[in-house]
Amino acid sequence: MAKVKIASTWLEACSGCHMSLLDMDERIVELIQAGVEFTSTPITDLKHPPEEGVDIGIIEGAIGTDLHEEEAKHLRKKCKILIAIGDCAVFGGIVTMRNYFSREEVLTRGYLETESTKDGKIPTSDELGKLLPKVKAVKDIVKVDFYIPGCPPPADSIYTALKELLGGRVPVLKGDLLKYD
Amino acid sequence: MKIYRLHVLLSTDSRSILRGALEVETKLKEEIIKKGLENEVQILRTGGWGIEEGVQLTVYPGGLIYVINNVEDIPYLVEEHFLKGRPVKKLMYEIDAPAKVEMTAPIEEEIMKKQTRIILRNVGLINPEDIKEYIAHDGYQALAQVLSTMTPEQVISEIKASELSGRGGAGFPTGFKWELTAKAPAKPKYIICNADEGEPGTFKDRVIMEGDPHSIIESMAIAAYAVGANKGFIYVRGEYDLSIDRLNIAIKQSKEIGLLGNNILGTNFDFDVEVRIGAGSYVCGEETALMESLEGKRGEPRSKPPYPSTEGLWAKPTVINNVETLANIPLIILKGAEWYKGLGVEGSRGTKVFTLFGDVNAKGVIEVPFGFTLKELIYEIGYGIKGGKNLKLVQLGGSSGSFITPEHLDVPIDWNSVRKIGAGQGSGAILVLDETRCVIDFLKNLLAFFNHESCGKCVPCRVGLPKALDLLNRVTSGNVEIDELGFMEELANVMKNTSFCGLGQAAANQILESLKYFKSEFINHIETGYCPANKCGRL
Amino acid sequence: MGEKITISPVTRIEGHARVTIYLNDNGNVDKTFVHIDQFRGFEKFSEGRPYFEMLQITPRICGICPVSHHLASAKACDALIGVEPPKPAKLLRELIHMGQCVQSHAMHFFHLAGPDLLLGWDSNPALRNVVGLVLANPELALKAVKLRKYGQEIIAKVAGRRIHPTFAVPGGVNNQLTIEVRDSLLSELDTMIAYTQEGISIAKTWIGANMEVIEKFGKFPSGYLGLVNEGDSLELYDGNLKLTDSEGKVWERFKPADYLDFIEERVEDWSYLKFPYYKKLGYPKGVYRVGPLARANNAEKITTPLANEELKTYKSLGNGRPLEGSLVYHYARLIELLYSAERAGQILNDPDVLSNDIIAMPGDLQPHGVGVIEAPRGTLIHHYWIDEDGIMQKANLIVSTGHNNWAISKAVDDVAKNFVDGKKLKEGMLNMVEGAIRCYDPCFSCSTHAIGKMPLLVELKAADGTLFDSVKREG
Amino acid sequence: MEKLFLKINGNEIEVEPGLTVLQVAKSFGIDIPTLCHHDQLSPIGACRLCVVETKQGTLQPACTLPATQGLEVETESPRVVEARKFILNLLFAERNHYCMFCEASGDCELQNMGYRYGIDHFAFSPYQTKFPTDFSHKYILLEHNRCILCRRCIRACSDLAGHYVLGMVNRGAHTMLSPDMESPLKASSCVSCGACAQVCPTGSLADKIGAFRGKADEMTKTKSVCANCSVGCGILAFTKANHLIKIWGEWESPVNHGILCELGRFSPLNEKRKRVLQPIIRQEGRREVISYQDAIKKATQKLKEAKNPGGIISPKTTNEALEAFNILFSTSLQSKNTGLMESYNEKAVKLSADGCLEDILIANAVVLYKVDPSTSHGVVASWVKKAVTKGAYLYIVTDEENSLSFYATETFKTSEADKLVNTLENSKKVVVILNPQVESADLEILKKVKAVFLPLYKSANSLGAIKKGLNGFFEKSDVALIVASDFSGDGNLLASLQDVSYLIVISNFVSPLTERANLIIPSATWLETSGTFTNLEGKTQDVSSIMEAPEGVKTDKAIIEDFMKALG
Repeated sequence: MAKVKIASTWLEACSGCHMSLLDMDERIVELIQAGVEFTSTPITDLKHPPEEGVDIGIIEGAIGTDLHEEEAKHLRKKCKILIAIGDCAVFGGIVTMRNYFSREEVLTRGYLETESTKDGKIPTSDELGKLLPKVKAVKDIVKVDFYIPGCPPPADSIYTALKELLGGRVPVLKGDLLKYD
Repeated sequence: MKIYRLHVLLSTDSRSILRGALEVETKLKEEIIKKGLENEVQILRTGGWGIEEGVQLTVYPGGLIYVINNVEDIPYLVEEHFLKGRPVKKLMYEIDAPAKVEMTAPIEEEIMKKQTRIILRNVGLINPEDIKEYIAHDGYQALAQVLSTMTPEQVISEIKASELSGRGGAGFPTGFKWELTAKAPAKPKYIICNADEGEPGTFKDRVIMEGDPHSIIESMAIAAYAVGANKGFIYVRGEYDLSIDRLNIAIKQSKEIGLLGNNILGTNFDFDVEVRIGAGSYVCGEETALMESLEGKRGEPRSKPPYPSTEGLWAKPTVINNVETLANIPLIILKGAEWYKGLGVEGSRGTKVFTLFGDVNAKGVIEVPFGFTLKELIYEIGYGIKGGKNLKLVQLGGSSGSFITPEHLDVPIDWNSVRKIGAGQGSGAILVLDETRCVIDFLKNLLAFFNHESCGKCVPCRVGLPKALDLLNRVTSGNVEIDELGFMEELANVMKNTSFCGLGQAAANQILESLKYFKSEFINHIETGYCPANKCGRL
Repeated sequence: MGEKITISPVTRIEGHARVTIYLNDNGNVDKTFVHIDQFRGFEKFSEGRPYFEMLQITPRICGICPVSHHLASAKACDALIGVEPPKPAKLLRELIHMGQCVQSHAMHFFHLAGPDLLLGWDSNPALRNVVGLVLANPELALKAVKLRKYGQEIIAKVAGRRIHPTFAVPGGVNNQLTIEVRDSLLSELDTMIAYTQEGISIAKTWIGANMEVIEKFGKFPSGYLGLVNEGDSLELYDGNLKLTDSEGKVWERFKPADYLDFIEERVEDWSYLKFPYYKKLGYPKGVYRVGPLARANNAEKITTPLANEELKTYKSLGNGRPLEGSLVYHYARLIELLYSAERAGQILNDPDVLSNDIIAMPGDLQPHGVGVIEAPRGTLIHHYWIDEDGIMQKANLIVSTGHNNWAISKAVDDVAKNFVDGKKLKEGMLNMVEGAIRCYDPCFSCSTHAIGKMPLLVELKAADGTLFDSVKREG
Repeated sequence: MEKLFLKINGNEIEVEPGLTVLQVAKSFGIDIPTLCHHDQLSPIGACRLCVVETKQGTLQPACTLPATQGLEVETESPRVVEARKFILNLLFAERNHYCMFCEASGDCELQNMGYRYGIDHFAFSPYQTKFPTDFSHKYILLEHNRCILCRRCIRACSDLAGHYVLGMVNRGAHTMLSPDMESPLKASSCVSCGACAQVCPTGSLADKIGAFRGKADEMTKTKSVCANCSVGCGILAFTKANHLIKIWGEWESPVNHGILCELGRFSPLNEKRKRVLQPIIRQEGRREVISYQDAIKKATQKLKEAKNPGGIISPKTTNEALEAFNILFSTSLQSKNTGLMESYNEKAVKLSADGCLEDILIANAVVLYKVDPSTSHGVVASWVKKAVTKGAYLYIVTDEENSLSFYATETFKTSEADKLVNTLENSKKVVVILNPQVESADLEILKKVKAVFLPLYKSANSLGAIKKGLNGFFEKSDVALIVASDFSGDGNLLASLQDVSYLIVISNFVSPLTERANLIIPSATWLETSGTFTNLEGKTQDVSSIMEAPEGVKTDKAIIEDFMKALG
């Protein structure tokens, strides 16, 4: 079997989906033996996907800042199949609860009002990503080919999806593999 | 009975009132008294002709239409026309047609020339607040005839023979509907007049109720006799203050002289009518939602079957007819089914009242026999498109109606012909849009209306509408991909196929037809980021 | 104005983080910044939610230590409903917390920071990762995977699932432990303790060989904050807070609920992560560190025997003074790993752990409640305010990494100044800068490794910030 | 009746007329998904999830589509499945469905539908609008963010429970579920019967006490009978780790048809009284824990030595325990000195011949005679409201405020109670609901009324006890045994015990009665007991033990039997 290159990234998220990926435990080794090469992922990663691109791109997390938008677009360009993993990437997830408020309200609470903050101010350095007015799902920015929902998705779902894709099949998540919570 | 020399119909629909109709009325009365004409000139409040300017005064005899934009013109008008008999040209309504039509001729000649007034026979001619005038125009003759000479079965068979069909939109044979209710075993039975005319732009029922309320009451009594009911309800749209007032006046007058109540005309037939006021919900025009509302519940449609004929109001057999349908009944009884069948065409007998509006020169309520083509209605009766522009689209049948594109202008408007092109005439609204209109802007307004009027019971309509609107807003804000049009179509199809009642289905149809006929316009918006009609603002 | 080196992403700390290093005209490091580049607004959007949902909402702050948030939240909610959970409930909560510490610490040491220490700072970046570790020492690597898995299994078997479990509820927990689960967890415990001890001996060997690096690698004085139990024993779930100075003298001892009297946070324009400090001394005098190093410095003893022995060794290194080197975090972390495994055994052997007395009936709602726990990375504070119905009015969260924010910046600055030479820039130098961050294990991906070359962006900026030139090396 | 032949998914089937396609399909094991539909509620066809495809190619909702002759439908055709997926997408997009912190996750019907139809992402954009959360109610969370407007709660509240608290306000996309037209739930006329939460398919109406305590399939479910009043409602209790998590009304119960009241549904979850867990003896002013065997020995010895051994038993214990109690006194102790913790007017008891709760629902007139069932017998109040809504007249005889006054046709002062006789003269199907502790004078009036009588006994097994000859306290006793269940002992009881020199109390909880006792033996609560109760209609129903009693704690019956063994 040809090598299948995978790149992954996380955007506005808690990293739980990548933890669930690690929760495949010994099966990661099995995938590697089956031809998976992890490039820029949290377990064995580059900082950016290789110039020539990868076969599968995985995004965890929603789109919360301009930098996330750029990164999602970049990965989309670099991969053939893009997977949105976890509720945040799939539909915006828990972080879209900030959409109920204006960006300013949220920042004000975080940096000016919290009880332990003294002489607060809202960080504005150019080095920081700028919060978008509303958090978006990955599909609102780039085309997504496959979704693995869950908060986080069970390790089994991630394993099954990757294995099916490796076999050239379109994965169908059913039963215990499809979870929203 | 008092005889007036001049009858002045004053437009007092809500739009006219906003333009100062009540001030005009006060001033008119003042001036008439000043000139000592109070016994010669009668002012009648009516609806308007749908002319989107000023306050309209229609003066009979002659039927001249004045458009008053300034109260200060009244003294001159009263002096010149009412006192001295000289029409005031500068205040007359002018149709803004290519060849300017000046409405100096009597209204019968200009506007009415092609019309046949059966349903509107008394409208504008009699004082609707005086039962004697109705009686003088053969009113309650039909009821008397029915009660004295016909059995209920005979009445039903006469109506069946006339091939009268429901004017509410579905065109269901009225006689058959009555027969179903007559045969239903449960008791009591009810007659409902559906006067919840909620279709934007349509006001034909209002014109009837304001102009000829007794015709409704008489018809309901006939229907009640035919099916064995003793109680009727007229469910009137809440905004129709004048209709409500006039219907109540009419009911009171009928009761006073024994045309309603117990032992009508000395027979053992009892019938009573009550006016019930709707709260302005479009969906309550749907018959089962209307009945829910009448029962004091939230106005939401019921599942059918069971149909009202067997389980209607309070689950009792119920006849529910539209105002316009009912208005036909007395003449059918008096002149006979054969006479009635002489009007219209095969499959669509009688006349139809249309509300003509939009980008057309002469707007208003018109009545013609079935079988006129849209071309005739728009270009002959309506004096063509405003400013001589080209026609883009006709929406036939109101917000829930169908799109008719210019290539179908020669299709006669009757149930069968219209059905053949996949359309329906609905409530008879004819909305004319010229080439400068943006179909997306139009659709947005339509969907906003449906969204506002959705009752919220079923998911596809309640949720689908706001989502469709979101999508459209994204089209007009240049924030959508072309393949999302496919998604919009999918959404509309689900709404059409699964919505509980006609509202959701109709709304979906508007989307589907827009996409069917004007997809290029959508694509144009998305691709160029520019609205060809310049209606959608900066994209 | 000199050049600017951007390490981006250092991958993220609850999102993105990146380091900018400014060089002076001589090519030496002038100053550095660690930008914590994510903000999600949990403090705002939890407003309006029923208080009991906080136990499920807040774990989504962090998928690596969700159990810590879950439990800190549970403790805050216990305070809100005015009850103390029954002992069995506390044992079970602490048990999954131990599972959390085992998996988090194991993963950090073996998978993430390990390659730096075991393979070398400037070893081939293509292999300086867990795969490289597998190649170098497959047996050890497998043990590492198993140790992490064991920690996750404690959580999964006791609380239902590995990540974001629903287990603790206000007043207790929602399920009792079965004998089968207890026995299955106990059956593997000794093996796991042995693996941990192996890790400790590796760490100690490394320390012995690298004393010189440790001295120059982010070693600086600071205060230390952490929970301690009776007799200043190491505590990760309960207890009171102890705040000590750089000499180990006690600044304050206080109840977690009173944290606002002692801790304040400062905002810097260049980071979304705030900088907490000891209120009475102000910023930056009152800065302190949290996490394994702070806890080991603050603890006088450990209640489990093997870890206690190890703590004695640790203490002997400082001759009675707190240890200050950022790299010592790794050693302290392994001692805690050992404690966590031993403590899990103690809990599992406590007969009360099988009891079904797992939840207390709620009392009257209190206007606010504080929950504090020692997450693997340090002190975690949840503070909630509710209305009379129990709807969240406000939330204040100080997360573990936050307390170390200043220290991370300081360590990065130190390491950059000591090891980065702008004229002869090498990938390994930048890796050491990242290594400084990894000591604090601020979050999962901060501590991960890159295969291949470090992507590097060197920008030459004018004084007004306009870019003259940039050199880019993509990995 | 003529049989109907129709085809579902190509299979010809034969059914009785009068059914919907959904009912037919279900009876043939074909699962058509529904959300707004609930077997106990009338179909409304709102969610459209149950659409099936007809031979004519239309999509029709199975829940309201009548099965007619020759009908052919497909229940999972590609068009049907696509439509369902889309409808689910609309539902998920309408409000804010964050499963990860939702109490109902795992038990949520909307979530299950998403899983069933493989919804792996939402077709619409992320959530933007927050809906209100009403947390004001003591037991019920009303979370509009998770509401799918299926109206099950409204139908349960109105049609099943008769309370008419919940309704819809606004329309279209702005439609909102609302108690009493936009009142917070706490301030509304809600009587906390909880029927709404029981039928809610999502986490929109959730039970606060059971929140996050586990999923239904992790719990043990036990059918039993509620012991909080004499109605004897069927319940389904959910327990986990021997903790009571929630109580549902049992739909199959002939008594309450799934409806409960606050006492039945919520009060057992909120039990904060202190349990008696070990036998305690008081000697020389000191309390000491003793072994169960010693306690039995001590108690029986005292009873044996007594001149006039007396016994009082709780009407909340099972018929089996009552039986054992009677034998203990009549046979082992040879004493007739027994009583009940409640006393009733025997004549009132005899008045009721064969009245049953169903009679209320078909009554033309209902009388509440010196009784207010709302707080004590909630389901009776429910039934009365339903009867009134259907058109029955309600007459109330009381000098106090009655919570059902709003529904009353007329309220009489007790001094004018005799007016009832004339008022009801021409009424058919009259049900008189009365307080069985009324005076004989009241009974003289009531005798003149032709009606079905329903005395509302206080306790779960009051009638069972009366039938066994137990009613009222004993006269006088030197050594007394009280089988108290969860009774705390009111002033009257304590006063009647003045002469008792040695008091043995078998009790669930610490109470003034146990304070007075010389010897306390802990007993299992009704939740921990199996046996039978006889309800106010005279129905004897099985009670099943829902939870295990604490270690060493026995049931009343077992304890009494141990007494008998010890006495030989």
